[in-house]
Amino acid sequence: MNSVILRTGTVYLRPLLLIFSVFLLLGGHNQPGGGFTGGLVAGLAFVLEALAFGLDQARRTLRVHPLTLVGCGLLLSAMSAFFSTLLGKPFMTGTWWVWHVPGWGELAVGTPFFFDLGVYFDVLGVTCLIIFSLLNAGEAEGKT
Amino acid sequence: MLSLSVGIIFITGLAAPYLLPRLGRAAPWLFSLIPLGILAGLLTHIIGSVSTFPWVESLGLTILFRAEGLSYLFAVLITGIGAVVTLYSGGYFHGDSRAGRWFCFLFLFMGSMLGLVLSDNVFSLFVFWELTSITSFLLIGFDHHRPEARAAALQSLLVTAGGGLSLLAGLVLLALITHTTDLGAMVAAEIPNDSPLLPWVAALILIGAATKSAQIPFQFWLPNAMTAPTPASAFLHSSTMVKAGVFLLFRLQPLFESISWWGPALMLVGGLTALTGAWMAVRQHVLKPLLAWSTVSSLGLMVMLIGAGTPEALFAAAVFILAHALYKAALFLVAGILDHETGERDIRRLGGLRQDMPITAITATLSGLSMAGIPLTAGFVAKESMYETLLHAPAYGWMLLVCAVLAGASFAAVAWSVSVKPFHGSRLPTDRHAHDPGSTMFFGPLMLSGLGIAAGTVPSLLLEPHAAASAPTAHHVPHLAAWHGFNLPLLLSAITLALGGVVIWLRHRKAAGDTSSALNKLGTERLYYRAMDLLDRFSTRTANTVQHGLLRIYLFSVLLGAMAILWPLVYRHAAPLDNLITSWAASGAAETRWHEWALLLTMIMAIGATVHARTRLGAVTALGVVGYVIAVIFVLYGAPDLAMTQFVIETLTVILIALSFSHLPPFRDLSPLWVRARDLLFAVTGGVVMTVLTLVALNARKHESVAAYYMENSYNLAHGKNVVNVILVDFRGIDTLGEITVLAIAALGAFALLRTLPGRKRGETP
Amino acid sequence: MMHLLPVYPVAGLILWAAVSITLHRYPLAQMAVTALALLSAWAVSLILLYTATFSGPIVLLVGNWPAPFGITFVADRLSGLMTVTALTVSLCVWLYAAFSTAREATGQGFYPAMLAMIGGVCGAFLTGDLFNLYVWFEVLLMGSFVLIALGGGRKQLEGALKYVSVNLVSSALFLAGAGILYGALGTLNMADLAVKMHLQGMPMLSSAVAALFLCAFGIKAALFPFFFWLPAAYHTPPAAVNALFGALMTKVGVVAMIRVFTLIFNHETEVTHTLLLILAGVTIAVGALGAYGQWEIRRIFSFSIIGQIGYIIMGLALNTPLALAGALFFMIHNMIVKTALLLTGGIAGKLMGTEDIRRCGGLYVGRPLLAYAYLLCALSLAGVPPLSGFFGKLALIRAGFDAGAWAVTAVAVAASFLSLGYGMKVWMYAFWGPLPAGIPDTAPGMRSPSVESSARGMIWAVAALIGLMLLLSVGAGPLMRFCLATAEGLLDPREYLQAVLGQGGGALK
Amino acid sequence: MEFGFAIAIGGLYAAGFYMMLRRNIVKFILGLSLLGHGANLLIFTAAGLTRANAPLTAGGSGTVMADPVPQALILTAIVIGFGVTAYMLVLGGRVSQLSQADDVDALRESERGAE
Repeated sequence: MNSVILRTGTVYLRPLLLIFSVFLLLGGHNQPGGGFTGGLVAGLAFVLEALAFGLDQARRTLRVHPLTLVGCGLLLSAMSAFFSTLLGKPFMTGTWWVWHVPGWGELAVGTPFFFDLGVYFDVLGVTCLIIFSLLNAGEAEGKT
Repeated sequence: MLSLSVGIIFITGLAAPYLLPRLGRAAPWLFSLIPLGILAGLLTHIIGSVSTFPWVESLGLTILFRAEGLSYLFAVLITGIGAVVTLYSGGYFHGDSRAGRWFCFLFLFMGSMLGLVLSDNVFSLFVFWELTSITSFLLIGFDHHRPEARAAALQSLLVTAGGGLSLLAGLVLLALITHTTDLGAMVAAEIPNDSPLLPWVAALILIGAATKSAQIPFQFWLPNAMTAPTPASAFLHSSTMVKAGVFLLFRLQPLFESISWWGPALMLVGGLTALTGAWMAVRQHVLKPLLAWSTVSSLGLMVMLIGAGTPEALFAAAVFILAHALYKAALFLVAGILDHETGERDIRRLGGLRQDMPITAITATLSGLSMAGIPLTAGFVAKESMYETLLHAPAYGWMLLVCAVLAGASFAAVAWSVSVKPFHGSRLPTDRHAHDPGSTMFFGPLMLSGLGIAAGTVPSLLLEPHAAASAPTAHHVPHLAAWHGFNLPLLLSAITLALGGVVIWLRHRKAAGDTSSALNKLGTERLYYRAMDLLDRFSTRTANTVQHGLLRIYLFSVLLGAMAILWPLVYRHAAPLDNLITSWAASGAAETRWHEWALLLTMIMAIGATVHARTRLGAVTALGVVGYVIAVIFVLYGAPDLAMTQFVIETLTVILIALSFSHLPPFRDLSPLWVRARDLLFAVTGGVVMTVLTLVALNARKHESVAAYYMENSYNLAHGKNVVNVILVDFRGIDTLGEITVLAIAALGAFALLRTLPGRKRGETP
Repeated sequence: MMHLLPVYPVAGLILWAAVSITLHRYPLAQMAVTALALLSAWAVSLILLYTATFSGPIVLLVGNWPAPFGITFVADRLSGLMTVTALTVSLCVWLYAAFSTAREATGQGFYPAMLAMIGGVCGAFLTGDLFNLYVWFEVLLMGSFVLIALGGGRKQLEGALKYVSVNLVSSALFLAGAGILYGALGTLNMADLAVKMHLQGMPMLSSAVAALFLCAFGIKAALFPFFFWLPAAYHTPPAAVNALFGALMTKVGVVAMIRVFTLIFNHETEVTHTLLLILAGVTIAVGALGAYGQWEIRRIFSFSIIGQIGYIIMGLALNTPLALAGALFFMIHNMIVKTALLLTGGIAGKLMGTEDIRRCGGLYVGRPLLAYAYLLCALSLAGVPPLSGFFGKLALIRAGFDAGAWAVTAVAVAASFLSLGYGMKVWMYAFWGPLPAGIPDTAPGMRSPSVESSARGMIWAVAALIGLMLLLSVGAGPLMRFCLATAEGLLDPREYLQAVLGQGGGALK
Repeated sequence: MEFGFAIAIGGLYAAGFYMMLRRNIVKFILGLSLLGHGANLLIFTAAGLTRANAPLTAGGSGTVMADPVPQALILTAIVIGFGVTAYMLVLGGRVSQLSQADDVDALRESERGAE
């Protein structure tokens, strides 16, 4: 996998993919996209990096253990689902905070957004964890 | 009070292992006070005669105890002999570390037996019936370190519990016919004579009773069960458990009178059992098998009398049950004393013990007289009344009489073997120094044999009232007397004794052959072993046939099963399918645009390529193409979210496959052509089923759906314009919560799997 | 509070699973979190059962969206009872695992997977939405996939692969069925489906879709001819996992089947229920025979699960209140006793170093408590009165004869002889029998102090389960009454429909 | 068009079945994947195909839009399927590594001993 094209491509592709993923996440409620696709695309960015520059580099870029990411993402989703019960409403009732931003219109942020954010991190973590584990196992096998 | 009595016995049993070491030497005496107290309560009628305790009323299962008639008789027997056996066990297990466990099992058994005979509800009766099977299993296998004890326990359990299931089926059917589960009400219930189920009920119950009471062809387990410690044999096989079947037949006799084969069947089974038992008994030399086979014979006689079915016969049976319990329990206990004190069980090596063991000799003689049927004993009274009845029996009388006389003769011979032979004649050397046992052991048997004589002397006082109460129709009960004068039954008695004498003489003359081969001659036991063996082999073969370990055959079977179930049901709807197809071919084909045709064609080719690929990379690529085509379809039909997801996931999947199977060799053709052809045929059939199912489903399309609500409210209520996304995170958000859990756990699992690689230290993180 | 409680045994466990994933570096904390999660969910399930029994089904509209549009969670008698039982058993397994598997499997995802699996099980019991049911099935399957392969060697992974593969077929069938149902009726809410099915029906489709669900759930429930994955895989993982599977996995399929076939597909019973009855009969026979033919303790009792599933399905197929009540009672009993037996097998295996009963012996002398525990459970499993297994069997036999299903009932009676047979087979060899000669010190565990102490701890879990079993036996009357009421509610689901859909739903049935 | 899709679904299922019955472990997993595609397409088709716009409510009330529900269901199913397939791939890879074979028939170790 030590191709120069891959490396050069990755250098440019990676930030693009990450920005695209955030765009998908944020816009998902109103246009095609959402936490899943966002998370997957972000995951793809790290996968590319791992393929191009090696596992250690990708791990360093990610900073946290993918498993922690998975746990936190799931936790965030679950907590945003639980949030409404604190207000005495049924489980998972959307709670919205709406602002009117002049010149842009209505900005609504609600628990479903945080739920989607959780999905994003969960999917990102899952993708990284599986691919990293596989690459790691492959490397270990290569050494022995 | 009745429930309480049974309960106390159970509780004592459970507490026995704890109590025994704390009570010391007094324990057996104190323990035996419990059944004795209940006996006293029963005899004085302080303990009431009815007691109910609701349990599972919705199933008709109530603990309903009723101490009347036959139940009362049996309750008296069980508590009385139970007290004796408890006391005796104290001596028998003196100093044995397992004594606590023994008393536990013994009391549990006693309680179950008492519950059985007192139950007036069929299901409660069944509960206790099974409990006696289980507890007797534990008692018979008490010396589990001996293989023959284990085998005998298992055999008795399987035979009696197997019969128990037959009984259960019979009782459930009976409850179905009579609309009650109350035994008393059942017997009184009006059953239409032509009820087609009644003969089945009778047959099923007869099987249950025959297994429990060791009737032919189930007789073999009882003599084998003699490996149990002697107190258990005395209790189980003389007076209680084996009589449960007799008890049941006795109680249900009125129900089945209308069935033409019922009486003859009982007489045949009973008579055959009586003869077999008698024949086998006189061929034995070892004390307990000798007594066991004679017990089989006695049980046969009882069943035979019940089969005769007249009130007199039933009365005679009741008298015989009482008399038999008294002498047989005592003799078993005597056998136990002989075994315990001399270490010898073979009567050929016992002799002249009367000087060393005078009390035992007296006990044995008294009981032996009763068993042989010498005047002034309970055995004599019972025999007289039996002969008297059979002389006047309406059908098959003389045949039954012959059976009874022959059985009686063998009883006389057995009585001689057990109570005369070991104590008289020249003193034969024994391993241990023989002497009379302690009071705990001789007290009980002595009491029982004394009681046997007393009952025979004044039968009108001690035998008649109990036996009379048990006969279902008490209108005309023959009077019992110690002496009826010189009459035909007495002549028969004399003949019986004479025949017994002949048998003894013959036995004395000729040392009988090998007993084990005689045991085998009966065949039914071999049948049992053959059946068990067959079951073993059949079940092993089933297990191995079903679980052969080939995953693809499992999948084939599963899919085949699914298709076999689906196909006929889909096919049922396939009739109007022609119309569907033609209408679609007409309108649908015209509507379809060229790029759609191209897509479909690409997909089908890609599917073909996936199946046909020669290399892993080829197959994976082809699969990827399939996925991408589906993504394009999603784009064309208004599902951009799906399309995006499908694109990304397809890409990831291809990477994953490439990464996880890099170590494998390229594809090989592993299956022969015919297997591939078979699978292909099957797969195509399955595909056709799914196609037809899809077409049928298309035809049954909805007219309205919940989607309209989502479209309407997505933006107003959920602040989102992308309805699919709003459904995913809000309307049906909990689906998504489950879905990301699946992902998280999958990743966790993959991580855990890959972490423990061979040749790597565990716990290293990637 | 009812805004949260019906979903807590599901979402709560997932929340705690997430916490325990985050704590992946601290096995002890994971263990504690699991205990906390299970205990809280258990307490909630008790409240649910109590409320459902005394004031009717509790409905939670998740996200506050009205009934057929959002997803509903329904805690009625059936789901309440099943949730309570599942969580009770899970707590016992946790106790066992804390002493046995903990040291081997923590840090490898044991606890999160266990929580997810149990959460999925509760979700499958409590949800009132068909597609949501699919999701919970996948959650519990994924949890079980991970559990069954954890820390495994070759044997275990091979078993796991078979297990996973066959179960994935089930998922594909389920998905197809759910899609077709949505296409035909335009809704996924089970109550709404029931009403729509009743009103407009699916003229050409209903029995075919019913068959699709029958196959999908049949695979999960290990019904004939779909059960092959079970004996192939169940005995390979550690006993705690095995016991959890034995208690929960197949039962979820059965409960789903009961729910779907009493609520939605109850119109063409002469087709579907006859089919079920035949399958049940064959399942009973093959399950009992197969179990009798095995020689390892946990294999015997894993195989016997199949036979017992047959009994439960027989109750469903007979479709009368008594039969269904018997099936429910049987299922509750079976979940508890089967767990106890599999755990006992695990302890015996640990002590003897093998689970092949031909190479075991002497446990009666060496371990009387374990022996009595085993004996009680084995007898109860065989349906010997007065232990809990008898009552379900009695109800089923009565119902079978009542309905005139002679053949199946006869098979059911005969098979219970076999179940006594294999129970006693183990007893004869491993407990009463002596240590076989020529086997050099097969019982390393009998002396090793670490096995000793963990075995003592593990027996507490078994003791708790046996306590429950005895409670079930003594309290069979009230429980059977409860099961009858539940069964009547299932066969006449007006109350359920009304609770979910309001007055409109109730009036239709 | 539905008719063509019904054929495609049948083809996907048939190929899935066939591949699942192969002895090669990779083919087997590819078969499972195909089966998943078949199920997804079945849901998509059964709910009704329309060459309509994506279900975005911004377009106003007049436009015809595709049914969003099956899309949401399939999305969930795809993601779940991905998770399961990923796990299955890892598991299959490990099994074939441990058993030293890519032949499913070689995986009989766990069921020995019932003789």
